[in-house]
Amino acid sequence: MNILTILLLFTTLLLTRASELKTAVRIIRVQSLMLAMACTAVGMETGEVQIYVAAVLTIIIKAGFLPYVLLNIVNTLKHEREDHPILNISYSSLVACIAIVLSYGLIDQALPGAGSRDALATAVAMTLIGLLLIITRRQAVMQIMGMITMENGIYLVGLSVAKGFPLIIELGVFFDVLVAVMVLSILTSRLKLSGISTDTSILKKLKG
Amino acid sequence: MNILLNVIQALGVVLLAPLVAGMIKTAKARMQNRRGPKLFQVYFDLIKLLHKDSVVSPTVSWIFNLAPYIYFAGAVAAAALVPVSASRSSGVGDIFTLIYLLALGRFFLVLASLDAGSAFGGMGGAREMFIAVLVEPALLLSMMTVAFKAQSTNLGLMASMVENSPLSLAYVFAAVAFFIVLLAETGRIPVDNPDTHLELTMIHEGMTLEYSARKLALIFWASAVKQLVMILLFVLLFLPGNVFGSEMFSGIVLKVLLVAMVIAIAETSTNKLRLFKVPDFLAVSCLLSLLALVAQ
Amino acid sequence: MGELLFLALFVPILTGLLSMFQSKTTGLAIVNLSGSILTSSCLVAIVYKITVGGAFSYKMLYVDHLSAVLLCVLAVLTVTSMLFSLSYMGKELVNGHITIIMLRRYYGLLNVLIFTMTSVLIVGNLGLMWVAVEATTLASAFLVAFYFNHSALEAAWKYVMVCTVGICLALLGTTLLYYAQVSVVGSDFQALDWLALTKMSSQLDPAIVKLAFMFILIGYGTKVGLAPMHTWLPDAHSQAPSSISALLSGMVLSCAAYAIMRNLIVVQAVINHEFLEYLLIGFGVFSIAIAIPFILVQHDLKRLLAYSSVEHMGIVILGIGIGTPLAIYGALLHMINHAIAKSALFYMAGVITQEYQTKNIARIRGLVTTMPLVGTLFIIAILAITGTPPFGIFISEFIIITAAFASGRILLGAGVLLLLAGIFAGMVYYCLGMAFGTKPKYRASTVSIGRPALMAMVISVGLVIVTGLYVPTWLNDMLTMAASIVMGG
Amino acid sequence: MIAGYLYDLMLLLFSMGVVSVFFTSSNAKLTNYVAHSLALLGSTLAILCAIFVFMQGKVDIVLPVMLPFGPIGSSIDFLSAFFLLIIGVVGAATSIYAYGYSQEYYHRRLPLMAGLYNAFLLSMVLVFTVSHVVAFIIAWEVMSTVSFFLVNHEYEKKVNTRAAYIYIVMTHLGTIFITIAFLLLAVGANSMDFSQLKGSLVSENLRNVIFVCTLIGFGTKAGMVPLHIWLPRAHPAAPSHVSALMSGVMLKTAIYGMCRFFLDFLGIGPVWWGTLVLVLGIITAAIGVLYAFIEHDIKRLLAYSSVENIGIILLGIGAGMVFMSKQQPVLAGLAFSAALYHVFNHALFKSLSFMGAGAVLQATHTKDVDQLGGLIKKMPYTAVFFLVGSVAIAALPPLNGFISEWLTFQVLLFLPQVLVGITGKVFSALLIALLGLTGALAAACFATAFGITFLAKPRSEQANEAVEAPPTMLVGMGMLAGLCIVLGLWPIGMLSILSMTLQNIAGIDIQGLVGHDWYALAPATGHSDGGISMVAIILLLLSGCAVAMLLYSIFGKEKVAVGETWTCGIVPNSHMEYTATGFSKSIRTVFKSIVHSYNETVVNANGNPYHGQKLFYHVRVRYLFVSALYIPINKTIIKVAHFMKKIQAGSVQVYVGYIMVVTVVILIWSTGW
Repeated sequence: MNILTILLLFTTLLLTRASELKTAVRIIRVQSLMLAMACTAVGMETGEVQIYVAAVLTIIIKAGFLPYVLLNIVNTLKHEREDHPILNISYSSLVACIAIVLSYGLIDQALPGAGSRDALATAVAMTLIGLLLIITRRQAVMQIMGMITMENGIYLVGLSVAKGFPLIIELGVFFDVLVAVMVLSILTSRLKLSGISTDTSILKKLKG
Repeated sequence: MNILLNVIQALGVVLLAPLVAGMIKTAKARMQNRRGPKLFQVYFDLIKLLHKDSVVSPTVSWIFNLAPYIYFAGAVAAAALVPVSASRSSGVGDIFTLIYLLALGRFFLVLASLDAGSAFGGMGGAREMFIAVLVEPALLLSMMTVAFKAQSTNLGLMASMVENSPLSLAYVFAAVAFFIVLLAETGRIPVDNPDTHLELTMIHEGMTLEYSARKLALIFWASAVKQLVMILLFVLLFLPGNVFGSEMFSGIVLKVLLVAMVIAIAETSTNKLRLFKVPDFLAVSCLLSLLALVAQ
Repeated sequence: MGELLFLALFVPILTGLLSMFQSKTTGLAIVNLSGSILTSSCLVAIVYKITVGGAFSYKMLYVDHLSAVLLCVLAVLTVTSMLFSLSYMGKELVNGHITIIMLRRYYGLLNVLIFTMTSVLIVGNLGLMWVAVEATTLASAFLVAFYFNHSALEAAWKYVMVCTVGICLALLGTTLLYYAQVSVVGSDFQALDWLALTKMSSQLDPAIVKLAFMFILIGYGTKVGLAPMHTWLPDAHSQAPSSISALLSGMVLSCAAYAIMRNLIVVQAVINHEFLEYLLIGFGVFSIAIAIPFILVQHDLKRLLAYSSVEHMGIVILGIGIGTPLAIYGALLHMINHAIAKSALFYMAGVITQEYQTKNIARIRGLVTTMPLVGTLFIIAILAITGTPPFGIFISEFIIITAAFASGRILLGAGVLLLLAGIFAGMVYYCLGMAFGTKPKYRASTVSIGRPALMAMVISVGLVIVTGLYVPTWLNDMLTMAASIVMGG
Repeated sequence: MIAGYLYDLMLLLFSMGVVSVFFTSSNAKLTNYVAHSLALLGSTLAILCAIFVFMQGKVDIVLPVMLPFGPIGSSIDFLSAFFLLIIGVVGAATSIYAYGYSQEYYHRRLPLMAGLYNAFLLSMVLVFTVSHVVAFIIAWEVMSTVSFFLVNHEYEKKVNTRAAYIYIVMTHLGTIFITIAFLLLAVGANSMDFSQLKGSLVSENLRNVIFVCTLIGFGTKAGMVPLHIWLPRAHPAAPSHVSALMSGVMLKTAIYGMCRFFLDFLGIGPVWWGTLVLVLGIITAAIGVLYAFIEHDIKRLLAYSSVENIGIILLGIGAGMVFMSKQQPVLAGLAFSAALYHVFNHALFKSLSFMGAGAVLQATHTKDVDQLGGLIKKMPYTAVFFLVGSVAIAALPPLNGFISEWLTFQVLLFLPQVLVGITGKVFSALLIALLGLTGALAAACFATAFGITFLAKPRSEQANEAVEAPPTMLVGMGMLAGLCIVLGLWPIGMLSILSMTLQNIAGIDIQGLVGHDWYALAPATGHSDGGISMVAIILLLLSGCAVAMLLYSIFGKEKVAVGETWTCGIVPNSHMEYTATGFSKSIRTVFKSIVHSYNETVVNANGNPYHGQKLFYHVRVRYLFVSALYIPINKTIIKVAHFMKKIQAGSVQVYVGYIMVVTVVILIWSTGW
């Protein structure tokens, strides 16, 4: 379990270094796969069926369908890469490390002696890094991935500390994530269609 | 309430007022080494005016005709309130009433000055009001020096309080302060020149420029009454009893004569101020009154 | 009984589906109007049952007086917004801004939105509530992006991005809450069912609950439009069709606030109140304050109204933060009044923008001459929204301020009053500019605004005026009960 | 209780007046007569109601509103009754006047105006009578809002809308301070009913805070300097009969509020309260009358004069508070009766003057005094009534203005007895001197107003074509003019009402306020018998006139020849006449430091320098408080707002950044690092 969390963190850090959109999507896929593995691990611990279901769903939706959609979009965008992120690659991974430290510290401070400290800390770290990605990346797709990272992090929490949600909520959450990403992708493609670049940092028409 | 006494006193003042005016004229003339008019010349002038036929502008309205009466009536009513022994303990009116009665007359005279629509009238009215605005606070301040002491604005009480109180520095200040006000209020040099008819300098005359004959006579007479009223106030409220011992009628007359002389001296020894110097002149009076208040 | 709840959920879906298969505007009109009336009558029935029979739950659904308060608002807004949409979108169609397909999509999504909002109010489970709240965002996303032009897309992107990020944090919070619950009773079917949670709340681990509530507050707060997470709000409101803006600021924000209250009920037993008050009052006052400059200097009519929504949500949260029964009573009443008044204002804004073909305040002049009725209603509504008596909003604001004074927070109360004065100055300034002044030259639109829209406005404004002088007994009781529920009684 | 029924009926009538316009809007004439008749009836009922209260004592009525604040009701005690009397009298006069004046508005949204007019009366009645905090604030704000719409009624002119905006914002600010004051009291008393507020348990500091809030709040409405800036803008903008109500009655709502607080709720306070009010009062009076004097828009002039009169009223109130805190119940009674007397007088003569101005405005369609002239021949009755009003405002005997001014002087005279020492003496002396200055300036101001408007030759065509106002308007003015004279000659009647009004108020003793003789105005203050008798003064004046007549006719009949004034050989025309601007020139020069009048320029209209020159004289005045206080504040606020708007820069990254920052900050704060 712990190894998995470490690996998750690793992938997340990796994501901060990715500038090619395609690679980023692949990293997300890997990340989601690891999440699914974590799921099964927990499933083996508790032996509840619903968690296996969750694992399967994770693989299908997060590791399968969403990356596929994203890749499609990326393909439609010709040679659009995250060339000049608002915070450049190495700095952002530095900040990511700081985020990890911060989250560990926070968890220790807030919930001293919590059962699954690592998992919690990792989750918080992933959330923060996800935020970081959204803030520091210009490409719409990168921001979407930042969001997925956040979601994965939170899902990890649910998994590690609460051994998964009741199924109905589980389904609801999955559904929402799915729809959210779909909506964002559609918007992205619309942006592309309507002749605006998918560089979201130039969306500054509405202000004041 | 002995209002009849007040009326009688008023009549007395009305009758004597031209005489005092005449005396001032004569005294002035003598000081300037002129023979000057006869002592009773003012009466003759008034009678002459009362004989004459008048000319009025077609522009004027009933205000023009009403104003002299109100001006005169105001002066007479003021004269009735002055606390010579007749009207000491009467609840008829107090110092504020007196001041505002004079103000009433002035108000209507100013209206009349605007009525004919001539530039000089307006100018005179504007200046009269200007002077009045500046005089009012000075007058009230100097009055307060006495009123605060008497804890009342009843003229009778104020007068009797003044009578039996010793001469003090406060009184000197107050008296000088009120004398300045008196000069301004009665339109004497250095504030206004009662004898001039030079448009650019005249104030009171400017207002009455449109008037002739009987109305003019009324206005002249009323001014004389007003002047005597002010002098009497000065005498009764600012010259404590123990100046010339007795507070008998003779004492009052004596003091009035004295004040008339002083006015004459003041008029001959000073020259007319520019209009916009008048505020400074009256500011002096205000300061003196405040000093008097502090000194009490 | 529970069937009623399911009916209330089912009717909008059905309406949405049906309207997908309509090819004529008349058909759409009939279907949606009847659908909305049916929905709101279901809601009214539910509210009635609650007022007589008290709270009741059914499977995963649960309603009590607290939800009833907002169900009332939803019942009103469903009908008025639908009435308004008929005229407004009809005119859009005639003016050729949209096609019949878009119109169909509009109605479909609108019904989905209504469905999601209803479900937020009647689910009995924090997890599902999270799902529902997120669903409102997603349902309204395409309504915000409805015209798919540049600014609409931009607005939608920011809307979804910011709100989803926020909602993710809320999910994190909810998960932590679940963790707290699990660590007490272990995972069972009652997971995150708030009745169960409230029962056991005293045993929950304070540290975790505190952590959880912070995430929940920030998360749902984003959706409520609390500063500084409010940034999506003016963009979305200004770009969406006016009927949607009305629903957004009238209902969606209130739903999120409702979610916060539900969580608050659970957590307040364990967290010390100091902390909660600081947090809520802080957010509330900051939201009110942040709105002022944008209202004092504003060029876009709908953004003006949007910022006023930020301010009013701030007031609501402030009321909740003060935390006395009176304050919460005021906050709930304020939700009702604000929802109705603000929706009315957005309807008018829609009509005005259609008439003048601009949202730019500087180019909207002489309303009272061009459209007397709307102009008059507009002035009244602006006065109402700025808390002038004798309108409902004054009453609720006054209650909240009174509660602030009564709980010894004199400086807070006085400060808020002064802030409100600033907002009043701004709103009235622009209102006068638009209502009076000389009528500009513009291409007067051929079609006059339809009766249904006018009806919608008149109904809303009438309600606001009534609540200003007359709070009926049943509403009074309901609010009192709801307040006591929020107090955890 | 008859008064109760009368009260309900009155409210009903006013409400009907509001509603009626919806049904009669088709026919302007009908609207005019129905709405204003209802207003007239209502006002008459107000008078009756007040009288019954004075006869039978306090009444309580429950109002038909349902709010979560417990039962809300009205209770008419003597203080309320007094103000109810004011609104009744003035309201009746303005309503009659409105019959004629509304003809101006037959094509300018008359129904709206008439309805709002009734609503205005209704709200003011409620303000005077309600006895519950919420009801008071609602009535207060409704009054402000309705009057705001009336000010804005002629919105074709941009300046009116501007005035309305400034008015509503200022009054809203004021309301906030009032609300604060009320809530502090209500929390202390743990009740919102006026009857409970008296015993409110608040600390000494809080009482001071409440006092200051009250002063600011009600001072804004009353037009107390420096919160007066809305007044000279708003009052001229409204239709004249509404301006009459605003100046005559609405300002008095603020005075009512102050009395409620200072006499009823707050009880006796420290000395500095009263002193502060005194200082503010004298500043208000002096500044107000100065600006009035240099004004040549007649309605603005009247508005500024309202500011002045409010100052005089505040002098009375302040002195009363000082006396109360020094345990001088008799003097306190005298002071408050002086203030309330002036309240009533100002209601009368200011409404009268505004109606006169309205009549002139209707006849000539100009408010600029310098365009008028010669109207005394065109509109004789209006002239007489306006003259009565002017003399009364100038506080000249024998009219009512003089009485209240005299009482105020008396009060200030007794001030040194409680403010012992040199400072007290000098302070009160200065107050008296400045009040004298104010009186003189007022006289000058209204001499100008009447003289330039009604006397001499017409200065413009429209002035030349003026015609007398319709009879209804004259009746309206006549009523008030008559009352001005009556209250001047027979002050005892008013004083007895006042002694009823002020009875059983803690710290005030009005025994012997009414003298022994019906004719003597001799308040027994126990310090002196300084009394006057208006009747005697009238007799003296009459005898003076008699003497004058005698002298006049002593030499037989006078022959009068008519001849133009000698103007160096040319026929005098209206361009030679003095104007109001010229009249006030010397004062402008002397008080330059306060009245920043600048670029007084002579403009040559047509370029030819040799003949046919047409000259205009322009004066601009920079108003001290506006330029020194309000404009800078306004500028800073806008600047700050522009700066703040940068936070909504438009970049989604930044927006999400906000969320992240907030999250991290709150996490750190909560976990208590």
